[in-house]
Amino acid sequence: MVLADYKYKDIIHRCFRCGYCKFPTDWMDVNNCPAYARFRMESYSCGGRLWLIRAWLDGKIDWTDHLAQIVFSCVACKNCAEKCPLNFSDNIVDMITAAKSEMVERGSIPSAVKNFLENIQRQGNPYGDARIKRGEWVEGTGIKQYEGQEFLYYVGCVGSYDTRAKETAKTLGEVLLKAGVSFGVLGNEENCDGNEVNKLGEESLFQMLAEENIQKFKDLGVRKIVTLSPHSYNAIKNDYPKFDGSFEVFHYTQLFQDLIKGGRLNVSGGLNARVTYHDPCFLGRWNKEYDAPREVLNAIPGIELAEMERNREATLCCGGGGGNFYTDFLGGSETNPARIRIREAYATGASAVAVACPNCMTMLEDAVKAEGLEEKLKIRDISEIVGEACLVKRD
Amino acid sequence: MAEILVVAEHRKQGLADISLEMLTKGRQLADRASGELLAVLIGKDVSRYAPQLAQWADKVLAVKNDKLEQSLAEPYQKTLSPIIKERKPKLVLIGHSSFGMDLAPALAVELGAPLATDCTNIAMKNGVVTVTRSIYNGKVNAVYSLAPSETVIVTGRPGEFPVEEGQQRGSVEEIDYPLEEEIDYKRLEGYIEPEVSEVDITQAEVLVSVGRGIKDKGNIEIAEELARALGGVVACSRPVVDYGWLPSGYQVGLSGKTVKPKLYLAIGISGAFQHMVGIRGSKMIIAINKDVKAPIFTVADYGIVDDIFKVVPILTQKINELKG
Amino acid sequence: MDSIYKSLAEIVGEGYVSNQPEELFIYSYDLGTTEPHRPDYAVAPRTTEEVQEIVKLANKEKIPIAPLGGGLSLAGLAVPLRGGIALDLKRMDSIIEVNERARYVVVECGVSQGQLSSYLEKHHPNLRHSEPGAPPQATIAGNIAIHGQGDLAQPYGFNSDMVNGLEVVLPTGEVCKFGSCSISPNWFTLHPLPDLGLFLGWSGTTGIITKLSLKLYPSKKIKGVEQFVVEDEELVPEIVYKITHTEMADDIVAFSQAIPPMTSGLHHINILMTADSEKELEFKTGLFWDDILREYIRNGDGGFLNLSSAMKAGLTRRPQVSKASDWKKGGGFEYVGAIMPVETYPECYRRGVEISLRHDIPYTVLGRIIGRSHAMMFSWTYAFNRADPESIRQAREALHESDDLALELGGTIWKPGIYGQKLVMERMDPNTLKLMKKVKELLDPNGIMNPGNWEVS
Amino acid sequence: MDIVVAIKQVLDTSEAVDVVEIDASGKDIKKGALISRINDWDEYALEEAVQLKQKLGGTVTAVTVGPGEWDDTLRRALAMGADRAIRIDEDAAAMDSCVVARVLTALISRLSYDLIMFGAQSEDLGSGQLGPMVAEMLGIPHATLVVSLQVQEGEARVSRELEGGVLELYTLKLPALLTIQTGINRPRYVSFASIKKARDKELKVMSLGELGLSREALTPMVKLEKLELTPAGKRAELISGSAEEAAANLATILKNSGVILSG
Repeated sequence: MVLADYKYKDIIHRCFRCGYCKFPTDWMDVNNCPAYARFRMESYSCGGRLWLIRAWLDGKIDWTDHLAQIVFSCVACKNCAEKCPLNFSDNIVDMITAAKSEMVERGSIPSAVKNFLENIQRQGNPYGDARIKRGEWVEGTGIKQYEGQEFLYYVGCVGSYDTRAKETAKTLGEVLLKAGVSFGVLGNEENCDGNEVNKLGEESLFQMLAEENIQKFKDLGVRKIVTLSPHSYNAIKNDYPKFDGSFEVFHYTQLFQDLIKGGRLNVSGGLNARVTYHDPCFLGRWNKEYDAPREVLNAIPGIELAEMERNREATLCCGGGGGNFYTDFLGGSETNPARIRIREAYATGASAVAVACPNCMTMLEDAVKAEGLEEKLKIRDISEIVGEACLVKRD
Repeated sequence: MAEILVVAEHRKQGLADISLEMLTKGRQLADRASGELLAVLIGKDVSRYAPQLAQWADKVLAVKNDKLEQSLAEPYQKTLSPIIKERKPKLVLIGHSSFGMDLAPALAVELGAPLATDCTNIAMKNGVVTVTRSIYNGKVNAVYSLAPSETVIVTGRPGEFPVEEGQQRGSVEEIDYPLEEEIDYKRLEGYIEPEVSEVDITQAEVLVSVGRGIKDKGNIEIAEELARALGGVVACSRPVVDYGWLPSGYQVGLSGKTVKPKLYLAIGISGAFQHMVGIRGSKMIIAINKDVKAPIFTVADYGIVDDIFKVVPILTQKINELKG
Repeated sequence: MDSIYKSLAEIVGEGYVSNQPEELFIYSYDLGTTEPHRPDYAVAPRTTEEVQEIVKLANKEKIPIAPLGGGLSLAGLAVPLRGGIALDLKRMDSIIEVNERARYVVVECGVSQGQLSSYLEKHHPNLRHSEPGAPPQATIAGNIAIHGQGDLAQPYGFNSDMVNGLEVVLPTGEVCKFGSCSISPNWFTLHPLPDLGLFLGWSGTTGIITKLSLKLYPSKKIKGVEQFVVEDEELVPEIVYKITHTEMADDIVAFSQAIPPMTSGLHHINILMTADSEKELEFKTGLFWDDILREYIRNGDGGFLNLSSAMKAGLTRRPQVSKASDWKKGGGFEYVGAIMPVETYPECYRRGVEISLRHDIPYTVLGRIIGRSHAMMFSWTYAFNRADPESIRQAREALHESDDLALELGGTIWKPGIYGQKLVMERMDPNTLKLMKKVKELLDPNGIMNPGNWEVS
Repeated sequence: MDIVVAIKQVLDTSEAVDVVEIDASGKDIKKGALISRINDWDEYALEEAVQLKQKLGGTVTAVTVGPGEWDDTLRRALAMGADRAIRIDEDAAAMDSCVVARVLTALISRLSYDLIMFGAQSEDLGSGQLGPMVAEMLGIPHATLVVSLQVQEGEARVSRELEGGVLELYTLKLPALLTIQTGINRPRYVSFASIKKARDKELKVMSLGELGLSREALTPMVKLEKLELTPAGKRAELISGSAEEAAANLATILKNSGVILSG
């Protein structure tokens, strides 16, 4: 593809590189773009990336591994789109994703991304673990296979395979059982939701995954879906309708909010802790859900919610988006955004970081260890905090 | 009476270990079948090696060819096929080396002989040769039988047949290279020795070695940190070099370097045999890999079955704590 | 491997040096119309010591260094005209000290305007600095290195007049401190030591500013704004004169622009005020409505716009990126900012409109008052389409014509690009020029600091 | 420049997948959970061929001997840039290398070729025999374990990888056959769209008969007797517990073994 065929050829040069995209809402820190925070070279800022993409499509620079690294180091956290003052801001992430797509089509992508996508093509998960192991986490729980219950509990790849996130998936299931929610899971029948595949620019693979999933959901008569991961939530809510798959989809924190309001989820067990909450990009900036998780936490007696300097629209991404929880282009340094975030969380004096996303969970867990703070700062998924408040202290 | 022919292979630095391994195995088979063991060697001043071969072989056939600095497939094939056709050995043993891989299949076709390659075990019962091969990434052993015929050819996997000193005092017959015509369709242009990397992994006492499981160049950092904590250096298995994550100088294994450190810590290495061959000399081997069935655990002294990205950073930190 | 690259990597660490095409491409451009020039290395140091090592290396190897803050000068001042090292200083971003009582802040050179504003707002709500009308990533040091001005220019002058102390790495690698900080831990004044003003306004050709102390000013609780509009540009200077006489305004900006068409040709004079109480604000506002500008309203020469609270909020909000950057749907604009006598406003406006028309660019002119009408920074802004070379050429010509104009009208050019620098030096008195040359040669014997700029032939 | 690349489809038994089981016959593994994919080495061979074609022009033909399911892999080859694909519809599992070599030789001798490429070995069986056998049958020169390749004036300059990372440099007259070692290039990613696009490229299926061969005439000389899972043999002492516990214990072991010197 040449520039003339590029979907955003008429706007990509309109980036002035004024740099607003690097900042949080209040400009307190130039580091709110995860890739720029990590590398601190203009090439890794959103504006730099756009200029490089244009130069590449325009034949001014050649494709290199390094260029691919720069393009794929965008973790689609959407901070740029949020902060850009110009009127094409909504398209910024799309402009970068379109460039990823072009590299995907040419087949020249970083090997980590190649492995990620091939693993999904083969095994339906980025890790390349066997499909038939997807449902293993269910073992030993009372969680049932989906067969027409009210909700389909869609777990996603990270919750199904990552050792730590599997515990979260379990706990969430147990809380839902405890609350008497009628739900089931797909187990080995579940397939990748494709959110990351989409953000990595592998459009046709995403379409295939979406269409297969939609068909499966329809065949099983699924109407309502509750997801563990905001990434799944985003794909099913915002992208599946394009493939004629409209379902009533909730992130579990939204469901919790209703259950607590409706008195079906009793968190009066309480829990004494000062907790800070890390907004996941695919719940916050992508879907504007900032309140449900906070309301759930505030509903638990004894929990004191301490906000980090950068929160809500201004949140610093953990770096786990756009497949980077696997490809990890931002790792290997103390400027790894996840580690910056942990230091910010620690500064609030909280004893735990509440997360609402398995990707954030794994990224921040690694970061808290890298910072040597695992004794002082726990990474807890909201489902686990709620679980402790309602499961542990049984009547 | 059964004759076993071992094709000896020599490199600049001398006889290839694999040839001694094949001779050892050949000797055992010959004794059991009360047969004769013949070793064939072709090249420049081969007489130099003949006595060594004669420790195992009943007879050494040393074919002198001054053009041949070290073993090459074509001249060997041209020399061997008439010899084999004439002597009809029951079994021809060749090492499954870069040389053997080039030679054996073509030779087998020329002779119309059954061929089994890369064998981890070889047996000969009343004239029938059966072999064991390790397949499906080392997860399965397969036993094959070779159809009875004048001659069968088997290549053996390096490192599977431990060398035992030979007690033989075989005779040596030197002959001149029979064919003089140039092989014009395939010219040898020379050799390139491996690039010397900044760190010499063969000299390191502690090696932290990464494999495919490290997933990306950027992640090698965690291994470097661990290596630093242990006062060692980083090494790697083949895929890491294939992906361009580390220069080839860091590669351990058959096509890389053979290492003998005090501690070999394998991170995300499944343990293909090509790799394992290179680490046998290690005093202690520790493997961290999420696949409990990874072959690396069959050579490791200790193992952790878990996600390397979880374990390694903690391990580094614990070690630094212990160092105080 | 490239030995210079290696040494740079040893100084700042592998991650913060690059000689790869991608970084070299990005650092070869600034945001204006200047032709790109490729550096050989991009380097992002973290400490003064690292900067020293880099400068020493550059001297040894005789390679140029082009220092870079926010990279927003637009005039190409951070473009590595002779290649060498593009030195991105944005990692040096610590706010070292705020002295509440003596009202100053000590910052590293990479601290951005946005970062400082937001820091003061959070931690020292009674203090503010003079914030330029630039995007938040513009740096404090970059701004004073080019004699920038901000939204307190009218009461207090140029930002470079607000400097209380400097730490500079000389082109030969030594570190020098200037002001009270050179003899005590306090950074509260630049005077009365012998004046060595060798760095302000030199656009990074005489050294690299690594730390500086900047004066802070009272930040009052409420912001107010009034917008007075006149049709006749001839009235603007005297109106400004009268407003400044009150000493009640913070920032005074007169502007006129082609977009939106309905207000094209009108002159808007923004009067920004701050106060600690509604009462104080009412008093100030009243002063302008009822006394100072009353006659103009009576004679029908002009009047105050009735600003909705939303509009007021918009006008008092921190600077946003100029929408002019996208008027050509092309993400580019550059302006000539000249320091002019206020009375030249009418001529600056009329001739600016002509130049814009000639080059088919919607005109945008603006005068920000510096001091009590002592001067104004008058900007002729030209939007262009980055994707259209012809449009860039047009803008470049318009800019050169504006440089010529500024000098023709008896002004001086602020942060001139190469073309403007030539014009200025052509007119400069020969002895001053000689001294500039001597100073430059003395400080930078190998000519490595941002070469191409302020070069006396 | 006409290039023929012989490829095969294998079951992914790599480390992530620890579900290899022997089936009832005792002579094969259970396909059940396992995913099929192109043999790793063959992917490098294909990439090399496609890059060569993009440089010098000509055609790339991917050939294989295998059952219908293997068309997936051929489609993938077409998506990578092969111009056409031919599958000989036979179950290669019932053959030995020599027989497969004879079938491929019969096929390739009917095609036009300057260069023939094989993967140096297969992931599943790894005997590495096919290439040199086919070369011998066609009577053309061959080189195995090729890690670099340049083609000019009817010659191929290659380097072979020997033990210890030593490279052996050869010039071969074309036509020649090369077996390709991993790492010679970086195989491109094959996007889902490109696989779809490749659907209209020619994928020809042929029978032994069409090659003038018959099963009867193709008796294998090497016979599979039995399969068994690799016995655990010497196993590492596995350190159990959470990542933290395991790491801590290992650190202690290292200290006790004197590898860590406190200081």
